[in-house]
Amino acid sequence: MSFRFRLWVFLVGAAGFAVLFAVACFGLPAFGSGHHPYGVRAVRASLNHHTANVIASVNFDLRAFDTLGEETILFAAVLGAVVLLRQTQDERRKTPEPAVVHPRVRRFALLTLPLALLVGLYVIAHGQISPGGGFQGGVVTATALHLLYVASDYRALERVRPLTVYEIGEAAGEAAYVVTGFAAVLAGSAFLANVLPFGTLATLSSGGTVPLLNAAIGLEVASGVVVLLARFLDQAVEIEEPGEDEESGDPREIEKPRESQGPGKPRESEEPRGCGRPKESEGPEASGASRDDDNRDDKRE
Amino acid sequence: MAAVLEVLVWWIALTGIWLVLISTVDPLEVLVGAVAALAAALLARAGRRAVAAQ
Amino acid sequence: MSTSDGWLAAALVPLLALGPVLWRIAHGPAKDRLVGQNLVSLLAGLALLLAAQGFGRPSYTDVALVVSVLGPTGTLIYARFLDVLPDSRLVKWTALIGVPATVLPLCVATGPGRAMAKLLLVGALLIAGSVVTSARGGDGGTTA
Amino acid sequence: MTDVLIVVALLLVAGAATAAVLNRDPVRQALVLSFLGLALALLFTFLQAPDVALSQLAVGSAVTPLMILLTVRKVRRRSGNDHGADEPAGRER
Amino acid sequence: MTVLPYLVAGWIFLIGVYGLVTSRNLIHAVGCLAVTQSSTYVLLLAVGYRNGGTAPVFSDAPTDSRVVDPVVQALALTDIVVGATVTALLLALVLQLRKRHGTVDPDALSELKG
Repeated sequence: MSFRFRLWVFLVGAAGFAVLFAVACFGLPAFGSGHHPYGVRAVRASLNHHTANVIASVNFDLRAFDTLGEETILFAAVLGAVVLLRQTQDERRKTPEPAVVHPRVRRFALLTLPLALLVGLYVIAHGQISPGGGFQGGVVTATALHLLYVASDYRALERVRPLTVYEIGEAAGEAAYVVTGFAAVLAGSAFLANVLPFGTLATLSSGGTVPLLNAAIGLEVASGVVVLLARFLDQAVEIEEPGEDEESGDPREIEKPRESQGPGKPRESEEPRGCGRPKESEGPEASGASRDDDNRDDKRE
Repeated sequence: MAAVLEVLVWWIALTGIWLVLISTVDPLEVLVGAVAALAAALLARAGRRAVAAQ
Repeated sequence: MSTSDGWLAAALVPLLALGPVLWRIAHGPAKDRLVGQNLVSLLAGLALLLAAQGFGRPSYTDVALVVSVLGPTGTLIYARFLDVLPDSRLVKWTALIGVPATVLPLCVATGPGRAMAKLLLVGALLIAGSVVTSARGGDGGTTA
Repeated sequence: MTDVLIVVALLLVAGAATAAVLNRDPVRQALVLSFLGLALALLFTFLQAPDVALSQLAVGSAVTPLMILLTVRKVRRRSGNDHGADEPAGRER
Repeated sequence: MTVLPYLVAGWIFLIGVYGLVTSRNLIHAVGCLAVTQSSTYVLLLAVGYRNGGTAPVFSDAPTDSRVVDPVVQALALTDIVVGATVTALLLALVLQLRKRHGTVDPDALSELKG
């Protein structure tokens, strides 16, 4: 299918869609109108279960089984990405160069790191009370960890990020969700029914199983995103394909990883404001080599 | 000793921040906050050491 | 115009400022794009703080809190990959003037208490994040 | 007043989406995408959906752009051999 | 105002699909897919909005206040995070394609018949 033909197919389809969609829009109830039968029922059900955040209640109580499905999609997507991005036999690992980071940026990142983690945990823990929950908090927590990559370089991140733990964490999150569901069955109710005492509205212990499921999702999402980003970082920073940089064996001479510029952009304007100096490094191998080896093992499972 | 002190300072500061973030204070809230702050404090130290190790 | 409408009208200011910033991000040179990215999270944080007060929902402040933590992170990630962290007086002074001009009236409106401390925390994070990522000499590091 | 905010945010989102598509260079697109993420987060807050705003913010501000940038780096690294020549010498400062 | 949000959602969808159709770079196409996805969030939340409503979070609002529809918000919320991981999966596929066929241009790939 030629480019031109494809464009024509799109234009015809888009025109048809645009007309039908516009007609449909004018047939919809006006924006902001008041009739929401499901919303009203969801709010009532949520307040019956003493869950202040109705969205969390919909996700983890009314539609908890549906969320299990969503969680499984997430699990499968992470698994798929991990399989696709694993290190193949013809690829080798090199130690990434240490990065030059301005001390001010480093201090800022190191100070924000625990704060961001705390905010992530806060968002997870208060999912049933205030806006937030496992999905959002999990991503914030995972991002917090990557402040270390910003503060220094990939090797620093790897030092505090035992990947196996996060891989287990992801599975544990998924498992905890299912186990909570079966606990309800053992308690003589339906799968994922809310069987715990509901507590008082707007406290941390309110909402029965909602905070537990929230925590499970938080664990899963945080670990999943960490694993995902780890695989992408491995690929972009450490793993080399055959034919990539074959002219140099010494990791320190490899200049290619810095090739992140778009083509044809003016280079002069983006000169770094050189204040950072190359590190008085003891060489990437000194601390990198041994860690590199045991890391390799868990990549090859 | 220095390690304990570092984590302790972080822990106290972060627990304080947690108490700022929450809307109502009750014992469970404080407990969860203390645990979360401890985790963050340990990460703060681990992160600083990981960066300093190079 | 009620008080809450006033707060929302104030939130319109940073929101409208995002328009030109989008233009710079989409069309400007590399340096401008990064400055724009930096400015976006700052302006969005301010708009969110004002909107939280305007809607009378202190819990919306959580969104601004997350912006203030993740915004500079995003900027630093871009700086790492684009190899540039330009100094920008625009960002710096927007932060140094805009954040107090927003947060202090909000503090007066909320009154003393934990809510106020939270606002101050968000304000401090916004200022720190913007200053660190925009001050002269902030080289984002060259490689990973 | 809320309506005005919603309209402005909607226009920002529409503009950002258009810009994200029309910027053909993935790195540049990643920057516009993170703007789109923030604009969406603002829109969602004005539509009284802070939960969704948080979700969009967490994903859109750092994770998605980071993944796109990492992919670009990996892809360019191999085709980057022909770029290597025009590296300015003093960039490592 | 009564239909503007819906029309904006439709516009985002169309422009996103236009980008997908005309893209010469799979990474760019994945970005366009993310744009297309966001149209669904805008549409869902626009449908759920109520004039004068506030968020259905009752920790700092009275339980009888007028609220917007929580169901559509719950739908959009999970979809955003799951969508991000699916984006990651697609990017991983792009990297695999790059590895196998040495290109990220979809047109060049269709000529390979691989």
